[in-house]
Amino acid sequence: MSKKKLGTVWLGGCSGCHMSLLDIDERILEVAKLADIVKSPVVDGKEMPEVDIALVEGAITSDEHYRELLHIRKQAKTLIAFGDCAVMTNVTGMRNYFNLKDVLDTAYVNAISNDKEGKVPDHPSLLKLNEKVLPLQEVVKVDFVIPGCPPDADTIFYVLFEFLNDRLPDLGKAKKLKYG
Amino acid sequence: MNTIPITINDKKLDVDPAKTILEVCRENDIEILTMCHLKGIIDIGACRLCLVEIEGINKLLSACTTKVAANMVVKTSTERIKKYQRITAELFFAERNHVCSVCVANGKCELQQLGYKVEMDHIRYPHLFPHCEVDTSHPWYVMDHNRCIMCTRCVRVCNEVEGAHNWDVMNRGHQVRIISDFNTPWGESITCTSCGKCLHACPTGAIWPKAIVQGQLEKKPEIISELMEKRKMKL
Amino acid sequence: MKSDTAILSKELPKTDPRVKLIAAKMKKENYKPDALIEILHTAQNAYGYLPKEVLAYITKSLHLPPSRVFSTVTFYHFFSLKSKGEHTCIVCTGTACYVKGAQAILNRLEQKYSLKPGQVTPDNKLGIQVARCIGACGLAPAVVIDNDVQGKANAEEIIETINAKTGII
Amino acid sequence: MNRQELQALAGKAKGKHEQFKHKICVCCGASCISSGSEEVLKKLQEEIKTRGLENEVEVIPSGCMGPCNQGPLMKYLPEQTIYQKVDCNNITAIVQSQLIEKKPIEELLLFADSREKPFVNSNEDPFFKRQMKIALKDCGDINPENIEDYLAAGGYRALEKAFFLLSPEEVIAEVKQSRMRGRGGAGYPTGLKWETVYKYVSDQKYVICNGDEGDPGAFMDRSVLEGNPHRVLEGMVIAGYAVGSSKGYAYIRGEYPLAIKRFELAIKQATKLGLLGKNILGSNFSFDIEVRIGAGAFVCGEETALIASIEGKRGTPRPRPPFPAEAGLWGKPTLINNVETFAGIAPIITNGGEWYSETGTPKSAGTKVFALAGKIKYSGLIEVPMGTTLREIVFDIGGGVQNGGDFKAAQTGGPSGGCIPAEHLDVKMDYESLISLGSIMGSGGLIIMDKSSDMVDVARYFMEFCMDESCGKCVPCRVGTKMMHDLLQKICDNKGTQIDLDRLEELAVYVKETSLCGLGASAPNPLLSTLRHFRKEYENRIMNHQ
Repeated sequence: MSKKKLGTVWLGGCSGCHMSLLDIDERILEVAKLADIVKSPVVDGKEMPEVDIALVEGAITSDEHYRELLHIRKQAKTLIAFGDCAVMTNVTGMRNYFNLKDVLDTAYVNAISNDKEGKVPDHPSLLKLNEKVLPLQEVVKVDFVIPGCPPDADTIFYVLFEFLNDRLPDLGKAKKLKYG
Repeated sequence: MNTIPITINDKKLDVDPAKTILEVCRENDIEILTMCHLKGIIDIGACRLCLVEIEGINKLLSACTTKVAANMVVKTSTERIKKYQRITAELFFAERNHVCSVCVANGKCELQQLGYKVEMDHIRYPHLFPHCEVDTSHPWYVMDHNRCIMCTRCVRVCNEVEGAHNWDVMNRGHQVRIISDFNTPWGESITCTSCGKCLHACPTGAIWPKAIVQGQLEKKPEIISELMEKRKMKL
Repeated sequence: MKSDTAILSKELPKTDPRVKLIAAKMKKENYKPDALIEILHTAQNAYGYLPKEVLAYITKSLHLPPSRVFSTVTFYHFFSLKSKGEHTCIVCTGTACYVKGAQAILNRLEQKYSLKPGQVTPDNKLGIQVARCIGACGLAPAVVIDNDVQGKANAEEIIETINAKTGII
Repeated sequence: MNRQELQALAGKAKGKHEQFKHKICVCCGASCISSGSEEVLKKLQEEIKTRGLENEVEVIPSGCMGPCNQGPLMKYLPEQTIYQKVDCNNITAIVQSQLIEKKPIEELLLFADSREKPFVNSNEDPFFKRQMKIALKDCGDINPENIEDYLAAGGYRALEKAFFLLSPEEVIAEVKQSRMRGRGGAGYPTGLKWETVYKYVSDQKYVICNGDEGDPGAFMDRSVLEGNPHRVLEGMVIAGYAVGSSKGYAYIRGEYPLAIKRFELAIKQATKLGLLGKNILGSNFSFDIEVRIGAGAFVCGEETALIASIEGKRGTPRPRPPFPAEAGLWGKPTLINNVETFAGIAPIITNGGEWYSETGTPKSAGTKVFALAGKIKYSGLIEVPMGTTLREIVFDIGGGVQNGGDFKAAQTGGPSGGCIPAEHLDVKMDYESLISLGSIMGSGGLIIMDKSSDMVDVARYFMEFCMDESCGKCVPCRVGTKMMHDLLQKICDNKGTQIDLDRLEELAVYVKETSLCGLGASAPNPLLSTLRHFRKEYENRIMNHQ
């Protein structure tokens, strides 16, 4: 059996899910036997190559995330929404109860600051926030979800291990569901 | 005592005809999911989780409000019912802003438990993201409408057990909200006795005591049931 | 949610004919809680809406919990907590009217007076509302201006009538 | 008043009418009033007076005659000649020509502007010819504000018959034999309902008349209450006698001030004559009726919600069983029937249940009132035997689609019903046939749509209605209708995907099967029926999406 390719991506989230991924500790060696991690915030590659499995952490909050997700969808055979933000927007989505303008004003204009002329940064190199934060499933087809904030390392390992052995994991049956 | 024969999930039982299907199931360790039910207060059949199939009846009926009848044949967990339970759970989550990771009830929440039981890994429907208020005006308690699932257990406990009727429901449809008095701050209520029963009745993190950190919250809905049991015995 | 403690404890002037009307109705209904909706109808007709102090007065008189009254008031479309305006224009959006272009009339009125349904002009002269069906389907599309039903309505004629009544140009 | 006095009074009233050679009815239903019929009435009275014809001609402000969009209407009896769109300027001419010269003015007759040759005797006009009036009998011929008119037309004789010649069991037997089914929508056999309430033993029972006609596009109950309130009242008293109740409530929509006014007046008049109140007609049966005014909530048409509303609470339904027949208003056995059902009771008692059952189809007996509206040439109120085909109603009675357009669909049952496409125009209008097409009879609203109607938007419109009218108690209806509405809006905006359509269908079935009350259970019907008959329109919307 040839080795699979695994990529992990960090979009609109806190990177906590990736921390939890690292918490699988020595079991990473078992993963490494079955797959090469070709793209991840913890490895060097910049562009997402074609992969068998992509773990996507975080919700879609900006135009850049949107483009990136579409690209990942093209490159990945199996796309996994990784963590509560990717699955149901979670904390990232808490700005959805308000207008984007109010949110930005609260952060940059009305906040107490040394900068007397507070204004919302609009440099062209900055990414543009979407009006609403979306979970991955609202943008692309998602093949599998791992909820949790963050998901337990055991759960992550279970899912990866099953997929790498060409089996479909079932979190419900495995009693590994967790939100928050 | 007169009993009548009924069949639940192919199990033959002799039961008290005054009981509801739900009561019979609970006594016989047959699992039925509920959200708006709380033993001791009047059932309203609103959450639709306890729906069961009854032979000869076209409609699904709520176990909490339907009395048993002789020779009734009940099924509590067919594929159809399981499918509907999952949709109901998803709609609960999609309706308000249930952000478990920052909720005081995380880990102690009946809604979370429901999600696990129906094996809900994600919510297939778009979240509504309504704007909800958090009422912190009461000196001891907080009412967070983001987490409210409109089970109205607080309303019924306040009215039926405490007799204060501080809580009620305003508006209708998806705009319903729990209110205190004239939709005025809880802390200014002229009817609230600060008894805290609603806090224990609440299945989620919608009502919780101040000065508590995540993980410490303890809700004991069973104290309401025990209280009502004792009152009944006194009568 | 707003703090209203001051308003709630305010006494209503007993000589106000509107208060007298409500008091008489409550007496006639024997202060029975089940007559709440009837009494609210009387109050709504007298004031054109239900001011909070009036609700407080009814609540106290019927010995009902405030939240019970407020929940009933907010359940029914007929009752309003805000003034509906001196003159009202109700566009029927029942099925027959909808099929015959009620939405276009509503859009035109919204644009003309910068009002959304349920809103009132800043000077309180005009309020626009929608109704679910006034049962004048034979005359669709129908618009009601101050209780007068205008059948087979046309947006420009409605605007003319409104302008004549309200003095808005 | 006792039985003999009633008969004497009815005889006197009849004699009073018969001394007039001519009768002129001016329709004073809410539709005609808003077209100016009150001024017409005043002007006509003056005209008759000026001509000194007061002793020959009786002018009657009557109830609804049917063709509402041709108002104001004026009918000459016994000729049955109807003039349409009468205004104050042509009254003199009409009276001169019709009454004095005996020559009807053809160009002012009903449908003169659209028929090749209008009919002098309106009963020969296809609009009326295909109809059969039982519930609407006398509506349009008598003054609804005068109890003597009703008595002269044979009113309250059914009540008299029931009281003195029939036992409550016999009354119920007649109603059962008539095979009448509830006209509110669900079509539950009326006699069976009465019998159930009758059988429960209780110190107090209630009779409720459901006049909370909330379906947009329906105005049958309004017209009956406005045109012949005593008929409904008589039906309620008979029901009270049959089931053993002494207290009735009439719950009427707040949107119908005229109906409320006339029904309250009818109660006052009937009470004065001893047809309501203590020991009616000298019998030992007593019955009172109170009017409750609805406050604008569609869900209150659902019987348990209506009961909550009469109790002065939020109109939220509760699960059934127990049914209101067992535990209804204040926990007592309660009979709830629709206005049109009560309006059909007196003829059943007078003529016998068998007579009624001869009309209609084997499973749906009698007649049904429909409110015909939308893109139809002749809209208005009609009553036809059950089993009349949709084609007869639309093309024979209604004259086809407005402006010669093509028929696309008919919407029955309002927000709880569905759309019937052109290929099913020959469907018989009865309970079962409509259900088999995914619609329902409902209360009788019948909206005709032509090619300009967008069926996805129609589904969205009804879903918005249900979303706004959901009481918010149970989850499927509260969240499900909102979710379905948002998905429909998305498809209407051409932003929908196949996944959205799949979600929509799954939700529709879920909401239908799990909702607490009829509102939620029927809310997906317009969506499901348009999906069934017009799926292409949905798919076109989705294909447009990139």
